[in-house]
Amino acid sequence: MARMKFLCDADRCIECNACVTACKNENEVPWGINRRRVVTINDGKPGEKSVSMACMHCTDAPCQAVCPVNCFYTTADGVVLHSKDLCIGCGYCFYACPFGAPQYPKVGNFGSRGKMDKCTYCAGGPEADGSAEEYAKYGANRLAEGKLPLCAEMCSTKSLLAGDGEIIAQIYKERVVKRGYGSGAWGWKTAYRETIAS
Amino acid sequence: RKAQAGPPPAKGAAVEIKKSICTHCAVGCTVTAEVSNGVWIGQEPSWDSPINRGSHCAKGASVRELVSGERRLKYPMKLVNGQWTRIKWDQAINEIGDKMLEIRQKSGAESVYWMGSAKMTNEASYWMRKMGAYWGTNNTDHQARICHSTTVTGVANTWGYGAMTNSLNDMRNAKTLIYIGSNAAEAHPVGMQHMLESKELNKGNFIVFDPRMTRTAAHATEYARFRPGTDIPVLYGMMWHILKNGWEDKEFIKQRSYGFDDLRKEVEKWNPEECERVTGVPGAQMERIAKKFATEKPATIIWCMGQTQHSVGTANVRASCIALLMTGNIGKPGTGANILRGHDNVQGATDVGLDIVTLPFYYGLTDGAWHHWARVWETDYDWLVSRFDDKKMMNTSGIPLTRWFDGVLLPKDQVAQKDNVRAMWVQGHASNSITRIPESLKGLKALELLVVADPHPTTWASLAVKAGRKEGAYLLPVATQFECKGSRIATNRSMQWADPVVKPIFESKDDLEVMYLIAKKLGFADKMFKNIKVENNLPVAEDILREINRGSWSTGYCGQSPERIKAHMANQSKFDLVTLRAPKDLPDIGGDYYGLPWPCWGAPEVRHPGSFILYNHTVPVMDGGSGFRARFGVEREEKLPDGTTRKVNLLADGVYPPGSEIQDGYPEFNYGVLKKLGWDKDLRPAELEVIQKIGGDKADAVSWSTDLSGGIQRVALMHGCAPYGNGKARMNAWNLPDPIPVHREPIYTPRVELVSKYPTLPDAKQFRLPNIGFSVQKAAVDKGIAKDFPIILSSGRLVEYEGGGEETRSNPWLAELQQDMFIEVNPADASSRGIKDGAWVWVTGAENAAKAKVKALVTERVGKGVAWMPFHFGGWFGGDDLRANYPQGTDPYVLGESANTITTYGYDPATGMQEPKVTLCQIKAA
Amino acid sequence: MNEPGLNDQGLQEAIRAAGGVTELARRINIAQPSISKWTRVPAERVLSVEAATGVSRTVLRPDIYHAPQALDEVDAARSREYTLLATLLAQAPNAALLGRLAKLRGDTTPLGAAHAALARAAADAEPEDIEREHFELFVGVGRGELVPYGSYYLTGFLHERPLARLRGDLEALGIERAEDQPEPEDHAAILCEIMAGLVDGRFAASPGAQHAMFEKHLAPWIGRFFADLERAEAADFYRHVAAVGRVFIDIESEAFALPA
Amino acid sequence: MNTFVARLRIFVTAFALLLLAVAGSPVNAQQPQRVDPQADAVKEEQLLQQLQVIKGRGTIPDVKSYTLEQPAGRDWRHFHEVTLRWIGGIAILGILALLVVFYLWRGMVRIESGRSGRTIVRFNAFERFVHWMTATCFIILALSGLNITFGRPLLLPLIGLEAFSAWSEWAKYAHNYLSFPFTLGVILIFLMWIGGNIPNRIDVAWFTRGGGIVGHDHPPAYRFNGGQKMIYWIVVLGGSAAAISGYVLIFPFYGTDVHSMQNATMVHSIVAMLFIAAMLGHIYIGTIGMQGAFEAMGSGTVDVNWAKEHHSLWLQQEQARATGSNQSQARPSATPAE
Ligand SMILES: Nc1nc2c(c(=O)[nH]1)N[C@H]1C(S)=C(S)[C@@H](COP(=O)(O)OP(=O)(O)OC[C@H]3O[C@@H](n4cnc5c(=O)[nH]c(N)nc54)[C@H](O)[C@@H]3O)O[C@H]1N2
Ligand SMILES: Nc1nc2c(c(=O)[nH]1)N[C@H]1C(S)=C(S)[C@@H](COP(=O)(O)OP(=O)(O)OC[C@H]3O[C@@H](n4cnc5c(=O)[nH]c(N)nc54)[C@H](O)[C@@H]3O)O[C@H]1N2
Ligand code: HEM
Ligand code: HEM
Ligand code: SF4
Ligand code: SF4
Ligand code: SF4
Ligand code: SF4
Ligand code: SF4
Ligand SMILES: [Mo]
Repeated sequence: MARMKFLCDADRCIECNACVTACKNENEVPWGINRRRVVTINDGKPGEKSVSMACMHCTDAPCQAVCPVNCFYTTADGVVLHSKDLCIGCGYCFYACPFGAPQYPKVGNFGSRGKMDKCTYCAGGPEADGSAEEYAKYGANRLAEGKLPLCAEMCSTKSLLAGDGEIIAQIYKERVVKRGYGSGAWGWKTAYRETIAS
Repeated sequence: RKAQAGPPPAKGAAVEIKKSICTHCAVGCTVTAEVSNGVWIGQEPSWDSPINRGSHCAKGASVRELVSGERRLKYPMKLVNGQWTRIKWDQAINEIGDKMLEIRQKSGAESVYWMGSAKMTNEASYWMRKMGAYWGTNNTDHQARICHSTTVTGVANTWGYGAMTNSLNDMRNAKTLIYIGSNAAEAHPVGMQHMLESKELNKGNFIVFDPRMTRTAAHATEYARFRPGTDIPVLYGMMWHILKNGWEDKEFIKQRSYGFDDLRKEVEKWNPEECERVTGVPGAQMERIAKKFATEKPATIIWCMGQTQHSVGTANVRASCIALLMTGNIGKPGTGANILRGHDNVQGATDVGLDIVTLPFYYGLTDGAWHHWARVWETDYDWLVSRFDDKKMMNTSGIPLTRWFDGVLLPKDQVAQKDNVRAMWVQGHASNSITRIPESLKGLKALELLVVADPHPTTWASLAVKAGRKEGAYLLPVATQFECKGSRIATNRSMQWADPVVKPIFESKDDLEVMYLIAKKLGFADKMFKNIKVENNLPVAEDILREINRGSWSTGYCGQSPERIKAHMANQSKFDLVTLRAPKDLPDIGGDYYGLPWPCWGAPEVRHPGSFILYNHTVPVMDGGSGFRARFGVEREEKLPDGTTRKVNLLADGVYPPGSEIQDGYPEFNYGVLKKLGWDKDLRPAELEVIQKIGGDKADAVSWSTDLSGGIQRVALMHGCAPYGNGKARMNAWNLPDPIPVHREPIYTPRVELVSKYPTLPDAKQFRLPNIGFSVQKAAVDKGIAKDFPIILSSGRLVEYEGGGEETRSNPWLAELQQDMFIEVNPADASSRGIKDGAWVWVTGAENAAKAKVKALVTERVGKGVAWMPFHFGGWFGGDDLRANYPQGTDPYVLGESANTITTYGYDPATGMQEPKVTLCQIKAA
Repeated sequence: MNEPGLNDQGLQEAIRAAGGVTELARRINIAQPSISKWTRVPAERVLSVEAATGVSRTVLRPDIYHAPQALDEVDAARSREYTLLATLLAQAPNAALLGRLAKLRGDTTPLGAAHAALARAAADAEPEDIEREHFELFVGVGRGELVPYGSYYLTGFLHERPLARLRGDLEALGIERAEDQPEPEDHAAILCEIMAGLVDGRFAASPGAQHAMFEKHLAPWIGRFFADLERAEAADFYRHVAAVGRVFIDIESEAFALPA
Repeated sequence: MNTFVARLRIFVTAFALLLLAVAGSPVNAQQPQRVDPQADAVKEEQLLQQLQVIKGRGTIPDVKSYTLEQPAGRDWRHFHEVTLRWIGGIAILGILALLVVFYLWRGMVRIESGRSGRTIVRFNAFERFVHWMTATCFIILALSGLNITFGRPLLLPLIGLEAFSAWSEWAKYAHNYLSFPFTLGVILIFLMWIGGNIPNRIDVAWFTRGGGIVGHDHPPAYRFNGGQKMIYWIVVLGGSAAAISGYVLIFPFYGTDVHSMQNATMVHSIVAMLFIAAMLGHIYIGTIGMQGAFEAMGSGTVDVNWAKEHHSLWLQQEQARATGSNQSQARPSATPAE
């Protein structure tokens, strides 16, 4: 089975936010919830780099490990999903997540932050694939339709790659060889505990 | 707000796929829409498009919201006693029409200003130009004025056409890319895909000149910062090294360019010391860049607003062209002037002549051109004459939209038309995109009638109320391009056809329908729509494109029939990524370049494939090759210093496209030339008949561009020749204010000591109005403005927002990403003023005591002494939040000060371009 | 000679209304003898007879046009309620309608109380004020204070998936939108009108249709909409309309929730 | 709106980065040095090694989102999943084991001289109310808190996902809302009993003599003996620590970033575990550990003999005062230590 991963080639990312907007559009993610975001390091200075980040769907996911109610599950594709029915909005996954992926609908105070929301790799949730309930809670289930995440598919510069880990690693490696530089597959070491030799 | 979204359509429910084109920039990305029961429910990547290959930027990824968002104008509105009131379409059209006719009666036809849009289809913008002609005025303009008017004028005057010579896809072939005045990463993001891949595949040089370390510069292999407004010295500084080291392409210069010696004299003034003194770029860096540009070929120059939006814009772009000519970097793959256009159809709207200086397709404002169009329109020429206040006005350029309010406000005797502008019809243009907003407010108040036909009420509505208007303003809901069909031209001159994704929402109407209704009301619809089928008030776009095909010989839109273009859209995947060409053996599209990039010569039946690269004399004309357009005559008489004259050949010198039967330069074709060559025998009788009918007793003068039969073009092509001739490009464009580009300090410059050496041009009358740039510059120096306003202010784009921003700031997905208007300030300037990052500051401008309250973004992106603002914001004025002024519920999510509240006087003498890229300001902590 | 259709009530009624067989024949432009041969109003003549006499088709031929007959009192009331809401949401009431509203009678049930309040409000209201109020609430320049569309309530956007689903369902029911109707079908008024039609049988549909329509397209949001309307800043007269709507929708929800 | 709030911090980071990545950069627009952004580019590896966390700038107002990577999340996870469970397990199970062993060895500490039948008021109604309010809250807080730490391995397998999630949600609400009365209780306890709980030399003696629990000695004590003072201070200090760290958790990201949040949970949970352990000891003595003790908080009165054995000095004071004011029974006093 394919092991789905994300790879953001920071030498290509131009902070155009297409990935962010595509996600909003596809999943109708409300204002204030940012399943994906772009962070620019060294903004405005030589060495500026932008990286698009969402849930990386970690191997041995920290969020999954710390969730007190065990609402996460990892699919056969390696996608880390969760059940909003079970989530109690405690915020622990956010503390554990190395990438700041989990999002909460409420500003967060003692009442509740509401049900955690995060990137689903466009793979919906525990409800029946393609059902109205699934869409309402988690957004689209593109994976079930044989499509890949829209954020990566629409990336303006093909910086953001999604798909089987081995394939996208291969694409990245070829790029690095061809152009002769590469600042790293951002997040891979932390998320998948592996580096792409370049 | 609760977002409990609807599910995907039920399994088995029909989902249709419709293709349209993104409306937010000229890259021309295909948008693939999923439609269920007439509702646009999703966007999918457009893998087949060779332009975007599935990609979008933030704006393109959000376009579905344009029809699902709640902040569109839904019904016609009228300002009644200061309150917006809903009215019916009939009433609106009737009242507007009556008022216009009344103004026409009183003040003449020229008093109605028609401001159109680069966001409309070719068909609609063409129709709007035609509207001006039938109403009787050349006061018809659109965004190109404030965008690439200087490019169009400067570049066309260099080698023939004022358009991007190559294409985004072709940039993949380049070894060296020089960006000067383009921030493609934010303004043409999907274009960056091709550019970055070029850099990767060719291990290319990616060189960025920009006052700011832009997001494009972040990917550069070399970045050079320079002072805004000094492009010419930068380019000359580069050329200085080229000439000094003999890196120029001598053969190319000799064979294909004119005026090199004049140029050399100017370049020699820009030794490294002077160049660094004026621009700030060190000599060593300049030399390094010059070497790469001239020796690591193919090389291309990419530019956009950084060069064009200046009082020296035309000269700027000419200097870039000259650099290309000097190094032979034009007319081949991987080279060229990669001029990135702005709006999704700004190239098309320019071509179709929605403009103050031409008729459609660059036919100038001359009797001959009017006769040509009268023939195409099958409208009596004399009737057209009768529509104008005066026959002379017919051949007089109109008022540039940059100065519409000067047309309203200046004393009548300074406005060279019967009366001031009294009414404005604005169809698809923002108000906050035009400089000097404090003065435009006065204009808004003084107008008798303001009509805004737009999907979003635009800042016009709020500013009109702010200006104190209580009556006489109408808002008409127009459909976006996703609800219309028609063709649009991307930056690379490719034409693409869009089908409506959904029907116009609520009471909004297609642009063409609106024009039909008003034309009918104004009483000339029957004449104007003579050859156009109108279904249910909606003119048929295909018919209009066919009319365009019939008249647009000069620019080669003649081959782009609706059928061919639609076939391209249907077979997008067949076109090659790098050459944009379809395999020869395919039916319908075989051998065509994607979108038939113009010129696409001859009638559609000729099956010219379009011109992928302009002026490429290495491929046959029938494969899109050609020399430079022989536009400026056959030879020129030059005065020599000793008082004598000599004749210089302006035709290409021994170079010609393969397969050409004339193996040298040649002039443009007309019937007379054909006869001389003996090729007139190849004309078909029917063609000959048309030529004779057009020419009458002067049939010899009927040319490739006026021959409605297309015979002359067909015959030229048959013999392997380009209809427009094979000429030289001009380094010296003797008809422009500065024939050889000359550095001139911006009107408002902090380097006052340079003004005496590099002053702006003297005051003059241009486009019916006085241009007093020189006086303004002098006054600024005399009054020491630069002491009180020491910081250079520039402006430009953010990737998330587009233009005046009313569409994109009304889109929650985009608005969330940029919630505050800001100004980029260098840390040194910030700390000396006690300004903290994120704090509010007051920005004050050099004119009108203008002030704006914005947030400071302290960053080294800008150099010391330079500040930069995005110009997409509106809805605040001088620190006041105008949200309450907006008609309820139409206020965009995000409002903010408009950069153009601060921008100042300054107009390019050749085009009337405004000057938003350099002015002076002061910044204070608020 | 026999009186025609002696034992057919519908025909008798028509004849009486017209004032005799001759007159009826004249009015519908056929020969008198033909009518004399009728045992009942033939199917192809029902509509013209209805038009000529004002006698309802359901009286003329209850065997073909049976809807109202099947309509029990409760359904008739429901249909009226929906129609009332649809009318008031679609446009501001004119003076005549206001007059009729003012005569609405209430009782002690919550719905009755809401009706009574509405009647009082109608009695006090000026048509011009309500016109303005309606404009501010639902129309506005770009939008009114409220955006009364299902898509908007459910997704934050207009013209969204819920509308697509609604259109799908309407198509299945054979309900079309009128040509000159620019509003999307998920407008609260249109949904109420559709419900009215489904309840009173104007739109022929399977018995489950109204339940399905309600659950799928109204229940998820219309309660919230009425609540918003009740609180809306511009609402004055419409506050009372909202109260009627809210109470009525509650009743509907409960009723639909009962096992059928 | 607060997009810019985090910029300062980012600047610090960015500035550090700049020092690492490039040697000085142009400040003057007119005189830029050569910059090749590509050559100067930062690499992920480099940043992670040097800064442990990668931060940048973003455009949305959520400043948290400007942190690109914080691998520390993994360490925190380890703390939470492993370290904390060990700490909690050892502390709680350890103390329980100790208590069992102790009980088996020592049994209940009896009133050696038997009940006198005479009682004396030890805690008035208000004091008892405060105690029990605090105690009840504490127990619920502890259970609901422990549920977060241990519920998933211990309880979830027994009751299943749905039921556990529902229960946990309630537990969370309980934990969140009861924190307020609990905190109030801690404050009141602090104020009410601070007088009798300043440690002094008698406590030293009390401890050296085994506190009367280990042996059969009865070291003298005022109203609160050394052990009780310990409990008092554990409650006051531990309660404050739990409350402060707890409120940081309840109001997340008000002036805190993900690191402070992680630290807060770590402090909170360690304090909680030790606190629970200590309180188990307290509860033990207050119930089966010592005869007659519970009454002090139950009815509020204690047997005089009990008082004599455990709080001899206090009893003397009370009796002196009672005689002074001519009352047979000591009056309820909120300030008993005078
Ligand atoms: N996201 C987005 N994309 C757009 C648009 C939009 O509104 N939003 N608009 C479209 C349109 S209409 C256009 S015209 C294009 C414009 O696209 P661009 O021209 O690329 O965009 P700008 O940001 O206006 O300006 C480009 C650069 O010019 C630099 N500059 C400032 N002053 C000078 C100067 O004196 N000389 C030089 N050489 N450079 C200078 C600025 O620092 C800026 O980085 O973008 C198109 N694409
Ligand atoms: N300070 C400063 N000012 C600038 C610039 C700058 O860099 N700095 N850049 C300049 C440039 S290059 C440009 S091009 C302009 C851009 O500025 P504008 O072109 O004036 O701004 P837009 O917001 O793109 O305006 C387009 C309008 O068309 C409407 N519209 C969209 N689709 C359609 C349609 O199908 N039909 C009709 N009728 N209307 C439609 C939109 O709702 C919008 O109101 O700004 C210029 N102003
Ligand atoms: C079921 C559980 C508990 C029982 C049976 C219990 C019992 C007692 C008793 C009997 C006393 C009086 C001791 C004396 O006479 O001095 C006491 C005192 C006290 N209790 Fe508790 N208690 C319990 C839980 C708690 C909790 C959870 C807290 C705080 C979080 C707490 C805090 C205190 C304090 C501060 C004192 C005063 C100091 C002391 O006497 O040790 N108690 N408790
Ligand atoms: C006084 C105020 C207190 C506040 C505001 C507070 C708040 C919190 C919060 C917000 C959490 C995070 C869990 C969640 O959101 O579901 C938490 C966890 C926890 N609390 Fe408290 N709490 C308080 C007191 C206590 C006390 C007194 C105890 C123990 C007796 C306690 C024990 C725990 C435990 C064990 C956890 C789980 C820690 C973990 O597994 O990481 N809390 N508390
Ligand atoms: S990125 Fe964060 S949320 Fe996603 S799997 Fe990893 S730890 Fe979990
Ligand atoms: S917020 Fe929800 S998903 Fe995250 S750890 Fe808590 S319960 Fe699990
Ligand atoms: S994979 Fe899907 S859900 Fe995740 S960020 Fe991309 S678009 Fe959003
Ligand atoms: S779409 Fe691609 S290039 Fe644009 S921000 Fe996202 S990852 Fe970067
Ligand atoms: S705005 Fe330009 S680059 Fe972005 S999707 Fe649209 S056409 Fe493509
Ligand atoms: Mo533009």
